[in-house]
Amino acid sequence: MSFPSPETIRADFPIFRREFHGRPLAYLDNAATTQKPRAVIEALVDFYEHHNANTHSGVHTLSEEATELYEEARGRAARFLNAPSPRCIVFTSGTTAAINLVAQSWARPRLQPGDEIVLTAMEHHSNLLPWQQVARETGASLRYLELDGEGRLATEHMEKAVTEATRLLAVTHVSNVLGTINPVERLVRQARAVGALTIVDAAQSTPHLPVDVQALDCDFLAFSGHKVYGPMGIGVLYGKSEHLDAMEPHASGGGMVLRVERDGADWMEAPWRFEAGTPNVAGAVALAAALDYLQGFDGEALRGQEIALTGYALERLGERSGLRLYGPSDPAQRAGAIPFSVEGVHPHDVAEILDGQSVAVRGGHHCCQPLMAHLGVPALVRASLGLYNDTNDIDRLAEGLERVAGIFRHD
Amino acid sequence: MSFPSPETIRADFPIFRREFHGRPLAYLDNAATTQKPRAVIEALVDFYEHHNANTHSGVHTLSEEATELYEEARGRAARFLNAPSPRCIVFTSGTTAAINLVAQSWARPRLQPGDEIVLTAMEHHSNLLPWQQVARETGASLRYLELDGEGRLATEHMEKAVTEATRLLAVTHVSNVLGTINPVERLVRQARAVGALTIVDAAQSTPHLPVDVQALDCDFLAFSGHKVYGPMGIGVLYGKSEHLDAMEPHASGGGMVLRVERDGADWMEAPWRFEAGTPNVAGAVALAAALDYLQGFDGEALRGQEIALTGYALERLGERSGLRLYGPSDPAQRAGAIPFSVEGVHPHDVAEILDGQSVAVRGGHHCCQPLMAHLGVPALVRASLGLYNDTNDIDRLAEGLERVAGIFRHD
Amino acid sequence: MTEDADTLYREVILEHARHPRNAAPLEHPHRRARAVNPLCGDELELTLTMDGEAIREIGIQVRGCAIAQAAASLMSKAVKGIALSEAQALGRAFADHMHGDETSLPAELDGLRPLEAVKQHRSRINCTLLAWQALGEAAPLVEK
Amino acid sequence: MTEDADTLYREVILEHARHPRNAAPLEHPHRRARAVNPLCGDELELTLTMDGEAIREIGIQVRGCAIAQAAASLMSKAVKGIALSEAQALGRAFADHMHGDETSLPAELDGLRPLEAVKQHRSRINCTLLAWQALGEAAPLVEK
Ligand SMILES: Cc1ncc(COP(=O)(O)O)c(C=O)c1O
Ligand SMILES: Cc1ncc(COP(=O)(O)O)c(C=O)c1O
Repeated sequence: MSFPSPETIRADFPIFRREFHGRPLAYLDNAATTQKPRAVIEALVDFYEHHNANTHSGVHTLSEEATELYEEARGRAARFLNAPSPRCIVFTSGTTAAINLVAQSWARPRLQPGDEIVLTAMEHHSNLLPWQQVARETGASLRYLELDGEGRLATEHMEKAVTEATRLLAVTHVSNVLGTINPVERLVRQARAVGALTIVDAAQSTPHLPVDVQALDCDFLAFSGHKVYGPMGIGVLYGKSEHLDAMEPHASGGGMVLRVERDGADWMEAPWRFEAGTPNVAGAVALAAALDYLQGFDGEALRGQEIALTGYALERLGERSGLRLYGPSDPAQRAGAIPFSVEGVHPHDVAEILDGQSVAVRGGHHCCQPLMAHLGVPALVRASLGLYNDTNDIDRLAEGLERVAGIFRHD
Repeated sequence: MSFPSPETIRADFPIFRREFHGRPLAYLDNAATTQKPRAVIEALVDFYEHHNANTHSGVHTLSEEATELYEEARGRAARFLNAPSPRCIVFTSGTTAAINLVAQSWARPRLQPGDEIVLTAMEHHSNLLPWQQVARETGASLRYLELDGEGRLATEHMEKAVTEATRLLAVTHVSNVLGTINPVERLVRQARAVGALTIVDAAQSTPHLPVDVQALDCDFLAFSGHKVYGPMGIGVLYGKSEHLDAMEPHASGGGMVLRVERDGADWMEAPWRFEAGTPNVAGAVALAAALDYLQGFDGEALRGQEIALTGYALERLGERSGLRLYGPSDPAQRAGAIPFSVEGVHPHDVAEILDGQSVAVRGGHHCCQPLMAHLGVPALVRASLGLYNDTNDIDRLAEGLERVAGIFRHD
Repeated sequence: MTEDADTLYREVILEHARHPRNAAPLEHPHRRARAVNPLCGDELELTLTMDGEAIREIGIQVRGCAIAQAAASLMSKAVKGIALSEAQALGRAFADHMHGDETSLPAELDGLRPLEAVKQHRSRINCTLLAWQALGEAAPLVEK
Repeated sequence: MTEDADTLYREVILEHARHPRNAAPLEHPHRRARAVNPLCGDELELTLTMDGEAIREIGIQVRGCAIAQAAASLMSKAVKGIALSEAQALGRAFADHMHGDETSLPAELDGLRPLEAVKQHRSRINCTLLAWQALGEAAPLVEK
């Protein structure tokens, strides 16, 4: 376990050698995607230069190596989540694909009119549209847990989060817009009490918090490689074996069958039955390298530093007039995202002007249109933190906002 | 256009610097996956070191660069297939995902009992299981075009390939087992005459032959990046705009919607509506690099050399007693795969002993169990060619087979 | 350092964004259209009254960024009084120009030159086209 | 150069593959099971007759590679005469051993030592376990 400063960490990330408008980048768009440490890039290169082959059913050395690396990566992902077995880990192309898999393979054949899927008002489209689709296809209905003034799940909604009709609770662990950390453990307990299953969208929690599927006791959980310093095109679905084993695969093709005849086929066991086609071996291997990298740090120290930096940012931004912050006021109740609006200036104009200062933030609805509607805004600006950010990045953000004010304060 | 020797080409592929059992690798498993040239690996590294960001809806410079690179890659893929527009190109995680997309988004809502899906007896499980699934879900039925003694579509079957009941013809362009090149253009004409659509599995043709979707006039076509010297985890679905525009997306999530409310959503236009979630930008960019690499050669000269090498292999193997070759006898009628069996020796034992000689081939059913059943074998050995193979690789294969005979000729 | 953003947010753009021309919705329009930019959520409502083929009055309400607002305002000035079909053709020419084709800006659109800085900001180009897009689709209203 | 393949295909393995022991299907079995290896398509049929708890006779037919055939043949010799539950426990110990756990091979399985070379060939390990897998699942046949 090591705990280097953000400056030392930046040295691990080749992209920060590049200059933008003559300056290094203050990259504050980590909730969209994280930058990649050298170790991850090297894992990709090493795979393609030394071990590249298709997996399974190949007898030759390269193919054995590729298969082993792939299955080791599955084991690595299982350890990352404290899953009871690698067999609970399905590799997908990302969180979105993982959630769609559960929607189509678990929910679609099982739900029916009268059944209820419970969501929150802060879900990302990727943990919302698949359930709308299931609701349309099965006649089940959606119900939303509302938020309080600080963008947390409102206490009175938490209390009646689930009902006897609830079959599934689909909830984000951390909001990609507000940064709010949701009390997932408690919600899972409530769901379990009425016999409902739970799926946790961990796309935004895995980069910031320890995620332990056995402690959470959720039935499914999904995250994306590219948001935990790993490559694009790979993600993970965790599922309890009792569910995965009972689910029919949603996509079919090579690599997931025992026996195929002209009129039918028998699937392999989980997790392989859900991985039709040539897997993204290089992606899985580089994801494992990313998890090694991330867990090479002292997690508690990292989290402590992130909370401190969030506090610093909330303070620095909070002192600006005309700037409105969203999300919990307590930095310890949030992870990553720091959303705000600037009075009279559209978020895209804010982001554009900041970009001119080499400060990368995102402006938009952040794939959370229902949340925007709830907040009564068309869009927000969002700064979001990664391992390598420090107070200097926040200072540059604040200076950039000064510039925004300068440009728009002409009248 | 250049036309270097296979030896020069090998120098572009870092993996061939590695030695196996003290020898460089004779890699003859290209139908499973191809090795990666430096240009492709460098494209990945360059992306992650200089341009890594999430696409679309980001205003900052990196995100603009990533979006542009991604959309340029779409354009590159369109040119590779001579598609009329980049908007006919959907990025998927591979051929299997592309075919499942068509099965679920086009076929499932449209087919009904009495409708017929026509396949061939040589389809890969990835172009077979999705149609079995559609047939189960819709009540449509499957019909198979049979093969002649050389593993080509039998003439009498070709003549009545489609009927008035045919709604879809799903056919592989090149067989991954037999190497057979199918007369896709003719089949498409026949399908069109009865108003049926066509989907071409081009996973095995794109690495070897020019593929022109306008000349073929097919409705859909799919291929995988990793089989055309590109990275894993990325593939392409081509579709005519008239179909793509009329199809509902199968997976949903961030990045593919215009408007989302709590109870419903409007999709973006094709192709984006089919690309839910963060796209594999690095994969698309490196795929574009692979297509540049592949099309940097004189295609006709390359194909001429491959036919010559195939002929050499058929001759060298054909002279061995106890060895049986499968597929067309005319090397010009095949591309890539050279399958065979060795009397009295299981394909896995053959592949294992060859591996001991650093000759990488594959033994198994090659995800074509119905074809194995048709041929009356449990499995086959398959050598398959890539850009970098030469007569030396074939000689080493032949010598390895000598060793197989030596080991199994003890009685 | 900040040249980029500065060129984009020139005084004329900011002035139009702050005080958009023809921003009032028309009371009895002959044609109407709506355009949205899915990537940033910008929304625009356009109404027209016609003198035969020619655009008499135009009203545009934008919920969006400064660029989209200024672009709509500048556009509204440029198309007033000319034939709808001609205005739509100008819109296509403007889009081609903004997308970097080697076409020059039609003289009629001289007033839109300040928007040329947006060419360097690919993700924002659509902001400059939103009003033109609506114009291209402005459908006749059937009297009830 | 070819050590790898050579160690794998030692004479004893080849001999058992060529002349598998207990290869005839039993005519009136008490138990039967089938096992397949999805990755390579190998198939195996196993039949048993019992003396109370003990395996009296065993018959195994393998459609598969030399390793799978030799492994089945060697296994059939090792389990004859011992209690089924004990044989099944030996199967689990053998699987652990082959998968590289630090467990040593039970003395009863000394005859299977030639298969240890397969440990270095991960994709083939399942070939050595197919017969044990069937034994683990051998279900009683109900008299008709
Ligand atoms: C003919 C054919 N179709 C489809 C596929 C599936 O491609 P992928 O595994 O890349 O999805 C393959 C290769 O595996 C193939 O050879
Ligand atoms: C909370 C949340 N859920 C789901 C997703 C979707 O992840 P991906 O786009 O990697 O599939 C994201 C990010 O885009 C997210 O922030």
